[in-house]
Amino acid sequence: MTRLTSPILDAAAVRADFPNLAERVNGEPLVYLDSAATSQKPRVVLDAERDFLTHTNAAVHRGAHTLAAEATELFEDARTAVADFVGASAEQLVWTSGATAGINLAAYAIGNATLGRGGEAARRFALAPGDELVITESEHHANLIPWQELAARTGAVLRHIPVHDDGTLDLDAAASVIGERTRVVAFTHVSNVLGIVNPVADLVHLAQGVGALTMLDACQSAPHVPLDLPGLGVDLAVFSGHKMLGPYGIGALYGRSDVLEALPPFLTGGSMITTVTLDEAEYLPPPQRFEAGTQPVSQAVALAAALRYLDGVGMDAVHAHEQLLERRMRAGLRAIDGIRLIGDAPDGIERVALCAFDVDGVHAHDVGQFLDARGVAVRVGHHCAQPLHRRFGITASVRASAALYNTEADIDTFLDAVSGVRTFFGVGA
Amino acid sequence: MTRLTSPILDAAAVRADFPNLAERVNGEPLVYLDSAATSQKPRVVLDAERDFLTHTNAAVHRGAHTLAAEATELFEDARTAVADFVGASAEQLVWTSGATAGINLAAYAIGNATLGRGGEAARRFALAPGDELVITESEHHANLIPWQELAARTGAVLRHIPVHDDGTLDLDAAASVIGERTRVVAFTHVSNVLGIVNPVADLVHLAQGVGALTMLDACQSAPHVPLDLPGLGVDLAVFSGHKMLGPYGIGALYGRSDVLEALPPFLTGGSMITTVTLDEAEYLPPPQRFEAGTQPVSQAVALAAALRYLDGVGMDAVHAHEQLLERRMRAGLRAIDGIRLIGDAPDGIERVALCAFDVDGVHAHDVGQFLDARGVAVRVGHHCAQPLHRRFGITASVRASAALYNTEADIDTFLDAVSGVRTFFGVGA
Amino acid sequence: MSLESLYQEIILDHSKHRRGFGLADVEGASATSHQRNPICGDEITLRVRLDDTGAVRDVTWEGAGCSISQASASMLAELADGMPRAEASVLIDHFREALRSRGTIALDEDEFGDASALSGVSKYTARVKCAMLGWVALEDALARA
Amino acid sequence: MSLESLYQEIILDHSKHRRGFGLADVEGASATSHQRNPICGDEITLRVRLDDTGAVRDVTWEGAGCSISQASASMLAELADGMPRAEASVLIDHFREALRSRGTIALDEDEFGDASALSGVSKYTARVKCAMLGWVALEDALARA
Ligand SMILES: Cc1ncc(COP(=O)(O)O)c(C=O)c1O
Ligand SMILES: Cc1ncc(COP(=O)(O)O)c(C=O)c1O
Repeated sequence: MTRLTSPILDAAAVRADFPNLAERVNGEPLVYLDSAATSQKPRVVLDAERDFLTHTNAAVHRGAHTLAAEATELFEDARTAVADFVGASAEQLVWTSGATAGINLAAYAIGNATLGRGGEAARRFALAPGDELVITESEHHANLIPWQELAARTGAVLRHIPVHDDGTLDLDAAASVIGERTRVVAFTHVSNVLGIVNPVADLVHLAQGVGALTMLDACQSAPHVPLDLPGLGVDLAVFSGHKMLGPYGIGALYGRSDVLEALPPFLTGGSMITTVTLDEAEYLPPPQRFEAGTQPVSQAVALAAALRYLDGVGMDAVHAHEQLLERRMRAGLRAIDGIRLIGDAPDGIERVALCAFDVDGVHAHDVGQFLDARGVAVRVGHHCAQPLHRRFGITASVRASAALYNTEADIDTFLDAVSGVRTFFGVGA
Repeated sequence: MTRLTSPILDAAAVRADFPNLAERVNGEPLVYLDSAATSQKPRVVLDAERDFLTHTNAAVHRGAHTLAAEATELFEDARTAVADFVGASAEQLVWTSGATAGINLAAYAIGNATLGRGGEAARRFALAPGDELVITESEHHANLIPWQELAARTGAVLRHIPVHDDGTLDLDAAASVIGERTRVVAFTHVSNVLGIVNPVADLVHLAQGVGALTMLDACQSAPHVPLDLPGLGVDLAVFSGHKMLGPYGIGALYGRSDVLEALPPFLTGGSMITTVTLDEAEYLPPPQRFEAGTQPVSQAVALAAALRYLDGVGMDAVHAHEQLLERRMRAGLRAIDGIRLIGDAPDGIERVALCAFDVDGVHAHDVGQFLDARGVAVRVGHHCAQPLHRRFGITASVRASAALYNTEADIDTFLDAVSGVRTFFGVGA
Repeated sequence: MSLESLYQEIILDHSKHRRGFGLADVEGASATSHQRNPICGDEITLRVRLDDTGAVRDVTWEGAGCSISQASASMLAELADGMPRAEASVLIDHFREALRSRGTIALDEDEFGDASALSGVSKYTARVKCAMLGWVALEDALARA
Repeated sequence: MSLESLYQEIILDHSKHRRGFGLADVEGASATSHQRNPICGDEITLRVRLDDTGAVRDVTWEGAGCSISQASASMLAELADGMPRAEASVLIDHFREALRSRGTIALDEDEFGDASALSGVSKYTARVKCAMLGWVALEDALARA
């Protein structure tokens, strides 16, 4: 594992830890700029999972035998490590299969409270017809549709905070959208299309002012900026392991203790109960109350390894390095004819290293194909943010997103390729 | 990989494919008899996942780039392979994070239909107060609590089919419990405590007679008997990857096409929609409609490898081998003083190689500890089946469960250890 | 495979000078179909008229999409004109079969005309849906006509 | 660690001849606590009386469980009798600390008497809850008294 003390990391050394980055694509060295979709995984993560599976594999929490006890310890240590990474304590961290599952957990638990589940304690979450759920115009479908469905099931109304032309949130609008009837404010920390870090403190302040619950989608911030979820003051937050160097199939829901204590369960089944009769069940306290059935045990252990790796590199160094990449990428794109950046907020706005853009006269799909032929992997399409694309008058865009293992040379290869697109497709000059 | 054509498999050769089985526990060679909780994984499964992660890793279904296209192909090939294994077609197979998630999917989708979601097509699933959901007394909590909660949310009534003293289902009772108002009959193919194969055809017949939906919990049958889910005639079925040589964090829901077509979605988010506005979403057809967010891609690929491995050995050979182990284990336990087998149905009843038992005068936890000291890993406790344990007048039992990689020598080591328990704890003779 | 063999000159040309582009009046049309590709958000609306002999006439369409989908619809509009309905159905089946063949079946120039340049698409599984979009729309429209 | 050092003679003895077993009448009792271990389904109900000086008296209990949990409750009933309330609380804290130490802190025989035989349990993380069950019940009962 690479450990550096310098604030700027040694990307070449980091790269060597990621076997996949040595691949060639279409005969060209892979330039992977699709980390916002899913990150590559360092060898220590692959090793952690394999070690677990070959030496300790056993079902956790339910065995007297040695393997089961060892597996349980590794699993619970992983919980502490992941909680630590976001500044939380282990009881505040619920394993989920990913961010999408975490947001659905919250939305369905509120729906269950509305149907009278969870007793007295859960009553504070129950929605009445006409109550309002607030999201932003820049949400990923994962932080939009679960709230649409919750609204449709309960008679609540879904409202949204618009974004300015430069991609920043319209805080004046937010102050009027969030009001008396607002019960939930769900918003992303960083949009997966705009790359802009949203003003969490302002939104939390507005939400708390009306007693609304806050849900933060930290998918695109957790891998890139040092996070302190309790410090941000949100009630709930989610992130996905596969976007932060970890495995697929695992993520987490963070919750303030009093909120988790009061929320009724969502998924039900084994390992989350105390007493079960054929007629009813009593539930364990959080986090177990929300973890029904066999958990992604080896993935938890591997995710912990991923976050230890990130901590080893240092999140400050990761952040500083990615800021360099961000500036280089954005400046380079601005300089290419026919490129329109989506939500190109003025310099000085905090961002992650992610740019979505439109190439005048060339469809995003064709741009992606052209870049792929040069070994450059980017994402094209609506990136699960159709409303935001519609807001900017397009149906699809090209998105390049970097991570700690990208180099300035990667950015240059990418920019060079982009500058050839319009010529190849015979548009422009 | 081991390929055999003989009907009886070569357990020693199979064992060599499972690195974990070479472990020593407390200085003794590991005798792993806890496969009903989670199975060990052959090297080909670990390799398949690692290969994917080091060579092809990319987000599926949404990329124009080469890696993403390759990943998508492997992912969809895996779906076909897993569907094949249970006799289904790819469109009938929905990925879930495990069996628990699959049963919750069904219960919540029905709940959503009850709340008016899913339009006209879904109306057939909507429950009215007083409608009945039927389960059996031998269900795992995973196939019990989701139905309790659905009943509590909708005003439906949960009823159950009792088991006889010998563990077999009371089919006379079933015929009277399943009636006019029955809307769902959810039952396990094989109980994880009794090991008895339930009469699926009889239950399906009763359910179809009253137009009720059937849900089969195939967790404990899928790894052990050749399965043809469409042939069994059930509407829905679930199983978990980690119990059938595959990874944690993946499982599947099988559904008859007409049922999946009509069911409203459960989890919502990315990749399961066609058009999304801020106000509403249109959903894709099955299976995608039920697969919100990033799927457990590498796990899907690895699960397919696990099932190809099982097919390579041959499910008939697996079944025949495990039948031998079953008979040896049961006969051996019957011969030991002070052992009471839970649900010891007469010989001739079809079973898997699993025995749960009570040791007179020694608590299950102590039995487990004693066996562990001899390297024998079994499970102790209620095995997520509290109602069934209560039915037999106990709170906990010891459970030994075998898989294709166990040998007759494993069974003998286990039996020898069990026969020393009561002497060690100073009870009995 | 090289990018140039995917994006042949003739494809880029059709994508810029789209034959049949601009939806004909609904009056006189036999059927219309709307199709979309949920992955990239591309959409097409295609309209067709069947003449007295049952032959395909006036294939017109509108929509936004990548150059492959636009070129493919344009080529189809040209190719299908005047074709007996049954022949058009067979054509669509053959096209689908070739595109799903992962590069093992080429599109015959005699049968497919300009559209035979789309053979290369079948090696790019992620792009097959783009090339199929207009063809699926015609298939659907014929089924409704 | 050998099985014999976990299941010492004295533990097996206490698990069979359980001191304080059989719940005293609720009359005269200062507090009762019910605890359970969701993992194995074990349960205990423990009752305690505080005398005029505030000392722990008549620790009685009922419940089913493994030999570790039964022996541990039995040892506690014997040990706590007559102890000033504050001292009992400290005792429980020390016990918890040692049991959670994964074998690094032994239970002192002077302080814990027979219960010091439970030191070995701390190496078996899955069994710590069994040994703690009665002690958590006493802690809870004292908090309610
Ligand atoms: C019969 C049965 N059903 C359901 C489950 C739940 O499976 P999982 O925990 O993998 O979701 C299990 C295993 O724990 C089981 O044995
Ligand atoms: C901002 C944001 N939220 C939510 C998600 C959903 O995460 P997952 O698909 O891992 O559940 C993603 C990624 O796809 C994302 O970028």
